[in-house]
Amino acid sequence: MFENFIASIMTIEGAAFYVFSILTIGLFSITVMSKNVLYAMTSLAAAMVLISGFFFILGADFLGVVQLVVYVGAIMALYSFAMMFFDATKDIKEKTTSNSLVFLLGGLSALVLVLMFAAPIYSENIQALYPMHEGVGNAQDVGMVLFTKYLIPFEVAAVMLLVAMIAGIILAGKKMDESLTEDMSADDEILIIKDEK
Amino acid sequence: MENLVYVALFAPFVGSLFAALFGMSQRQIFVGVIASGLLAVSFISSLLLAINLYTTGNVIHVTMMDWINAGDISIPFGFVIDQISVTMMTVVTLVSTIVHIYAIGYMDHDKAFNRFFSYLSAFVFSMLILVMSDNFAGLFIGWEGVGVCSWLLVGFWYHKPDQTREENPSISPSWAANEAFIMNRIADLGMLVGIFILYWNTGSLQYDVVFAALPNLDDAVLVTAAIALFIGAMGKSAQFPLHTWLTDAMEGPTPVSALIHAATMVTAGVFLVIRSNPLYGMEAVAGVSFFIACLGTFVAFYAASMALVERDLKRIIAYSTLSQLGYMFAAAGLGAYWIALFHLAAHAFFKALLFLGGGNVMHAMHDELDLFKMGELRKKMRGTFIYMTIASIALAGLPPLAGFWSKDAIIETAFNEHTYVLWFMLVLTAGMTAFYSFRQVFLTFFGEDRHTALGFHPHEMYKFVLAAMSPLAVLAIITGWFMGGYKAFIYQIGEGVQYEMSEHTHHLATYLGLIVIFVAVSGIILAYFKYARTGKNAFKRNEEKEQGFFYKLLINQYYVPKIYEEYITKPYAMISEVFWTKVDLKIVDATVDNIAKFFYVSGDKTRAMQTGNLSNYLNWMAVGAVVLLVIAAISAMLV
Amino acid sequence: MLEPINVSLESLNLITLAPMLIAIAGALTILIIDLINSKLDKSLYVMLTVLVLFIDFGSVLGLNVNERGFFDVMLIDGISIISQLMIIGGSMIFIPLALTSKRFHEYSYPEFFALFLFMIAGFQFMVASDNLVLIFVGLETASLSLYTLIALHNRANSYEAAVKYFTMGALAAAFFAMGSAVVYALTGSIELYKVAEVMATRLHETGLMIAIFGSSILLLVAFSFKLSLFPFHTWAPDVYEGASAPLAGYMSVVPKIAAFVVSIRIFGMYIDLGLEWVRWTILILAVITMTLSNIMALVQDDVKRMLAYSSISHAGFIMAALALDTTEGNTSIFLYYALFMFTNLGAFTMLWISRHKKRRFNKRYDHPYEKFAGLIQIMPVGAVIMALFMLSLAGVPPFSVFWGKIYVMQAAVNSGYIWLAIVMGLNSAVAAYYYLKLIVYMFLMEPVKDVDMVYYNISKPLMAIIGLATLATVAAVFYVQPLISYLYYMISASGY
Amino acid sequence: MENMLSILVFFPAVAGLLGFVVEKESARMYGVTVAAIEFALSLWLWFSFDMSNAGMQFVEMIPLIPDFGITYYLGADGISLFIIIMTTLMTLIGMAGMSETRNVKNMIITLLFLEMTMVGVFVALDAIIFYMFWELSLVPMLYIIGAWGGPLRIYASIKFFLYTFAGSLIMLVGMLFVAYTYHDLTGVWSFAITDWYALVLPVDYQLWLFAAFFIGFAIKVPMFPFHTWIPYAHGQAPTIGSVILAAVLLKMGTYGFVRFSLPMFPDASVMAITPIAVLSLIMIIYTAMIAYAQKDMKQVIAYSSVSHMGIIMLGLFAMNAEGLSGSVFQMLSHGIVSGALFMLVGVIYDRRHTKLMSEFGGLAAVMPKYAVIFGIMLMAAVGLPLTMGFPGEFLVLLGFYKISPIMTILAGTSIILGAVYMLRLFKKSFFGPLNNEENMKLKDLNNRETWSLIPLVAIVIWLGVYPKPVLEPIDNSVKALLVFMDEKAITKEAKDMILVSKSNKGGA
Amino acid sequence: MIGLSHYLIVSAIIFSIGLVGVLRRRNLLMLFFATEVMLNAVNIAFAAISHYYNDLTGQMFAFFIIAIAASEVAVGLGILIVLFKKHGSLDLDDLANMRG
Repeated sequence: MFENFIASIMTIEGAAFYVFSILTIGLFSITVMSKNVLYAMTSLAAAMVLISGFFFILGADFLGVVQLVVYVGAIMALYSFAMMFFDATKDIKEKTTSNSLVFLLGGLSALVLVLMFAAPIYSENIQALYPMHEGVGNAQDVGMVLFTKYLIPFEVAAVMLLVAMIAGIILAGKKMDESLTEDMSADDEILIIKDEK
Repeated sequence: MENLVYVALFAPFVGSLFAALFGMSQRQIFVGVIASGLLAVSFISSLLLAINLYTTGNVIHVTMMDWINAGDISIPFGFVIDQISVTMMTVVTLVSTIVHIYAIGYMDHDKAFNRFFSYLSAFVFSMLILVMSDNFAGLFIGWEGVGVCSWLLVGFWYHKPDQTREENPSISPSWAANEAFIMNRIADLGMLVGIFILYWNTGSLQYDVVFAALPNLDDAVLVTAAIALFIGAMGKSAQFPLHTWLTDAMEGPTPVSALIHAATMVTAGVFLVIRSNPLYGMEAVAGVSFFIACLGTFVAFYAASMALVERDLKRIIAYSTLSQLGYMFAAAGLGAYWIALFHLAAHAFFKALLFLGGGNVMHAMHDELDLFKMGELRKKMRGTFIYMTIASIALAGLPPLAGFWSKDAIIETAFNEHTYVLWFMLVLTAGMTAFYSFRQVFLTFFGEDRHTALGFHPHEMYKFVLAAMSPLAVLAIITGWFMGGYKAFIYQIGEGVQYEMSEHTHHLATYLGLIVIFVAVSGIILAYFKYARTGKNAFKRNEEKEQGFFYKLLINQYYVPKIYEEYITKPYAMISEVFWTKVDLKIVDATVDNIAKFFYVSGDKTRAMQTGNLSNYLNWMAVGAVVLLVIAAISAMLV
Repeated sequence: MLEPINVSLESLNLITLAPMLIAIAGALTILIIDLINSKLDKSLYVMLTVLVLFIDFGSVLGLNVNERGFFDVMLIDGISIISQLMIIGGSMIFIPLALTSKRFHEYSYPEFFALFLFMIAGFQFMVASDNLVLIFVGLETASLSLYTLIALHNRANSYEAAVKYFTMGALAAAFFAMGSAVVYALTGSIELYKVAEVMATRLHETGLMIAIFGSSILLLVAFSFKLSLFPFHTWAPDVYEGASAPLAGYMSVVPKIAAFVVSIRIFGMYIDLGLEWVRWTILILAVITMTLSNIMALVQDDVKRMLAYSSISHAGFIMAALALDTTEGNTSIFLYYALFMFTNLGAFTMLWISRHKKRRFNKRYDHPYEKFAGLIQIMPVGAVIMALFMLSLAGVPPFSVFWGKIYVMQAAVNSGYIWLAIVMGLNSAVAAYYYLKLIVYMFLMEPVKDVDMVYYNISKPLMAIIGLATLATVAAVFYVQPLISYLYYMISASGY
Repeated sequence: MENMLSILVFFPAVAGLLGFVVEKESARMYGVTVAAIEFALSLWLWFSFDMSNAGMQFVEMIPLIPDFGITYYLGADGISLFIIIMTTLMTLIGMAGMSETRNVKNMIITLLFLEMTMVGVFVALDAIIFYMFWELSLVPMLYIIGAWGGPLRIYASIKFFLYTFAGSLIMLVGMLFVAYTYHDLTGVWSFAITDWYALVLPVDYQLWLFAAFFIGFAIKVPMFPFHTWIPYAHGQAPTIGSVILAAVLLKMGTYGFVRFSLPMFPDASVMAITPIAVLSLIMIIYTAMIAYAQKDMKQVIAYSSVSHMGIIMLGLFAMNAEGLSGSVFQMLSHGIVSGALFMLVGVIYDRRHTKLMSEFGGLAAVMPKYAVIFGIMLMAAVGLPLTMGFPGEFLVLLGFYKISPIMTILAGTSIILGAVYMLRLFKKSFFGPLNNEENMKLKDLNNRETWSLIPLVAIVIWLGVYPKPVLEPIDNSVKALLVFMDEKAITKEAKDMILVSKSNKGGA
Repeated sequence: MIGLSHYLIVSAIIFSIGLVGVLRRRNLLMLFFATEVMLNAVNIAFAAISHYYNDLTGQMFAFFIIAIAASEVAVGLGILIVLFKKHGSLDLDDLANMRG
């Protein structure tokens, strides 16, 4: 067992895996535990970069790039703007739920998930439906599947992003500041019939 | 002849309805007159039927219409005119007619005069249904009908308030009415059970069918049926232990007491036993019959003993009725049905007479009934005095008046059956009867004048009333003379009712009669010396003696009403209250409410999980997910 | 180099996409119109939306049963057609509720209507596929729109509702993703028909059961959240309260139909594989859900919140039918929702028309029971209609929900789950209390305040919608037969 | 007239809807007229009823949800015919004698809807249609109690509604299971009761189903220990509500036993005889005693009503034509008598606004007509022969004697205990001196009250003297029912216990 | 050799870390971070499975998860902004107006 471990760590892939694993787990732990938003966000961004490392090890180059671009690029940028908006650079005070419960739940879920994944989940018999092709770049492979089989989800994802955009715009927009439905000072919500006419 | 049956039956009904029409209006003499007239019609019809039956011997059987038909049971309104029923009909209608006429006078001043006649006629109608019916269900109609009429009539003066038992042993008319009804209902249940037994074993309730089927039945069935029916009879005829209502029923107007609680309704029980003679005459139920005889004898003695000390005029007569009913049952129980029936008839006449006389006294004394407040009334109420004396002699059983013949026959029967204990008791009771009846006569009509001092100014009853009473007086004298003829008449029915003394008894009959006469006369003489004398020897109340054990026992009716009250009425009320407040509200209902409350409270409790705090919600979600995952893992390992 | 792929247009079966495209095109049109002229009235957008939905409805009706399209991603089977029809139908009833006599913030945004149509397209994608990716993306499209629609009501409570819904939704999405990952690891596929095939072959491999059960649980958590099953239901009352009344009514029906369709596909598959354990888990969750939310509804002081809990309870009811995994059970789900839709939307609409910003009866609640006290004296017709809705929800025959209820119970009895039918019956009895409570307030109590009317927000279109809902509630007995036979035919045709 | 029953069912409902248009002041006359027409229709039903036919008549059948076996299926036999007539009669009388002045229009409309549901229950031959009317009947009653009732009216009405509702839902599950079994055996969905009759179920199924139906019906009857809603319902309800409740609604429960439990589960019914008899006995004796402890006139009548329902229950399980016919007859008698008694209590309540017996005494002197009618009804209630109360009670006890003499004797105490509390009631209120100042000036029955009570008195006496026109059709149907049960029973015990009338032995 | 299980176990652990974050965090922004962590954990799993089965589906799924995460952030932040404008706080505990 231990020899196996030594053997695996000696390969490049193995070494990279363990390094990345330890780093991501550590960084995510900081994200989760840190009291400072900035630290949390920074560690989140770093961990995401490392996750793209996983993707590269696993041969999912395209995914790795997307991870870097979208997550580290777009999402993190959004978060940092938000952070600035909320002025949350200071340490935040949180009443944490009882830690024992949280860690018990976290531990149990980890345990069960690990047990699940430790099961002989991999099967030789499973035929790949959309196999990767030898000697073909990952991006090309991905492109081929994405624009045939997954064209519809892709388009729906586009719609979803449009929805997100519209939602983001109108929610953050100035028009939302005034509430017709609640502020008593605002114009009465009654638009008596004559207005309608 | 069939039409005559209907005339006899429905004339009182018509009278009742007619009176009822005026039930809420002012007193109208013609209402009473018409009701009496219709009863007379009924009497004449009954008499014609009796004569017809006597001459031709043809039993008339009519079926008016179907009543209840369900499943296999078929109950018609059917009437049978045989010797038994015709005897009853004649007696009932005769006494009723007289009582009706009497009541015109007696109820003269009552506001509810019309209503009274309505009830009274309705009673007669019910009684006629009872005696004429050709099946047990019809009998039961009449049985309940007379019960209701009795309730109405006993409670006729419903406006009187309740009093304590010390002030008035009967508490109030309405109380007495209810007591009578309820006691009767208890017995009626027994009767119903008897009817059920007979139905399920014979498939019918018609007398002829039932009696024809009796020999084929199990002994046990016969015995239970006999017992059940007799329980019914016990209620109506006020046999121990269901006797207390009868004396209390004296709260009703006197004509009612005369008619219902002396002459007719209370004899219905005897009638039932006589009517069911094929059942009670069977070998298998000999035990029951003997018990009936014993109970009858006991009641005869028991009631007579209470009458010895009673001071209330009407209650004394009521006790005497009870006692005489005991005689009848003794006769019927010993198998001498016709003698019982004959005594029933004779008793009806003299007892009605006695009551009506008592009514006159009461009327004269403004409803005062205490014998100790009377005395020397014979001068002011001559007619009444004569009537009551005749009736008392008849009751005491002195020849040649009616009571002697029939009562003597009963005593003779007891001797004949070798039940010497019963015989002795009956003879003793005869003496007591003579004593208390004459005690009453003497206290009322003889002795010192005690009433004037109390402000009473008695006066004699209306003439027409006295005239109306005369047939009863005559009958009280002469009925006994027709005993032989009646025997021939009733023997036509068949073996069931026939009863002959043995040779041996026949020989001794004269001596036996003499013994009875002797005892009775001794009673009278004793009463005379104690109560009738005036002057120095005049009767005085002995307060000290009234504290004696026996006196108290007797005056308190052996404490039976008290026992009933303490051990039945009060516990019943208490248990009812407990059932209601403790069981029903606190247990049954509370359970239901608590189930509802449980849901409500648990709703309130679980509501707490909805804290509104998102973090808690997320925790719930995570807890749910993790718990489910753990369960999944565990069960996967178990699979 | 890869070979170029030749795909014929026919094999794509583009018609299967038509309904969703219509909705999306409609949404885009609305956005464009807004760009051209931003001063247009909401009535225009409402009517446009109705028209788009109308065309959408027609195009769904025109679909053939059991077709796949677009590399088998699209799946048009019976349940996808009927669920789409119900989703669109429900939306068509919902959207005219914007035409109130008062002004509300959300309706002043043309984007509201665009988002609404996007949401419908999302639901349609969700139900018209057995590919977990498309289901996920459709689900998120719809959900993200829905969060926004809730927040657009623009009150403190709506933000709170949106945040709660959103956060929990994100957590559920993570569970869904994880579940899919496990399924993928187990079968190498995320297309359910393929998953079922592979999983059937792997069922008896040792040590694998934990992963199979685990995958079902992870997915169940995600859908239990959507369907508001205990203990994932906690968002529902708050969100319903925070959302505007019609949207709350809408949320209690339409998103749930979509989620039920996916649940039928996923959990039906598990149960079909012979995993009784999954069935029992769902059954128990369903029973707890209906009972617990019932007793919590008992103690509510606010009609809207009470209706929220009652909607949860109804969802639990139907979830139990799902666990039966019989054709009758699945039919009953749709029948129930078809009938429940009118009644529940009607009830929420009655709350909607009683909405008034300033005339409040209670600081905390918009629709406390007191508001409806003595309504029979103030507005008899309104009271009677509301009472009809309540009776229907309580399951008093012959009103609509009763027929759904007995069909569900019959399905339970038919599958041998008599105890379940009894539990359902007892729950209905408990539920009757809180529906009755409103009736009692309306009919048997005296008005609290001197008000001359309660329905401040009424307008002709709303009256028409209420009339429709009332008619559908009362006359249910006459259309239940065609409905059942159609649903049964469609569902059995698609093999569920 | 093929669709006579439909007309009978829906005429009041249509009239009720149209009633919304009628002006308030005229609503009462409108209601009475409609109820009178409805009553006339039900009488017409009687006249066109074929007395010699023991089966269902006036059958109507329209498939409603054929896929699910639900049919609009109506019919009447001798058992239901008279209950229908009683329903229409009591509605008419109740409405005519109603003294309510608040919101008369709403009351009239509610009553008309109630009438629809009540008639519907008794003519429905499809279980779901039956259930529909059964449940619907709760709603108007809820409103009547809740809107016009006493101080606890809301509690009482909710208790009434929820209790019966909960019970009937269990019954609904039972119905669904029967339908499922029917489908299982025949491949056809059907909720038609007549189809279900043909179903021969194994004994354990029968027992469970019997229990399910029992809960539904027993709460309605109401049987001990499910009776506690009724004192509240009666105590709080306005007079008209109590009249309808006692006269008709309670009969739904016992009718349900005749229509469902007995013919569908003959073996289970036979097995249930003892437990049900025990419960009935408790009902009879226990509630009679509670009635005795009451201080409120109306509560006495309410508890007495429960006690009498015990007799009816007992008769239903007598398993012979005598008991069963008697029981059905007793349903009618109880309906009319207790309805009348509640009306009578209402009369005094209208005058004095109290129902406490201690407030009264000596009323017979000031209100003689009232006392007379009360007395007649009271006598009918205690089962006096020649009143309507007797044949039923007599036949029930007679019939049940075949099953168990001991229990019959215990049940027979009803005639004693009934007399005890009834006479006490009468004595306390009508007899004794007239002490209370307020009672001295009481007016006797007015014309409206008199003329709404007189018909009841007439019926009580008429059917006491000559019950045949009613009893015969009932008996025919009952005999047929017993023959059917006997043929259908699978256990020997049941076959032995069910007694087919001799007149039917040769084959029905 | 590093097997599929290794990756999956890392994924499981990160997922649980994310869950712990979701449970612990009271600041909404930080809470959103935690959900990102969970989604990323799933991405690792998908990529690994994809690699070992030599099948592209997993990568597709991961790709869409990233897209979804991005949209969620946009909408989520939008909601947070309106909320912040109204409440001036992102603390969950201040956000319990509706309860019961």
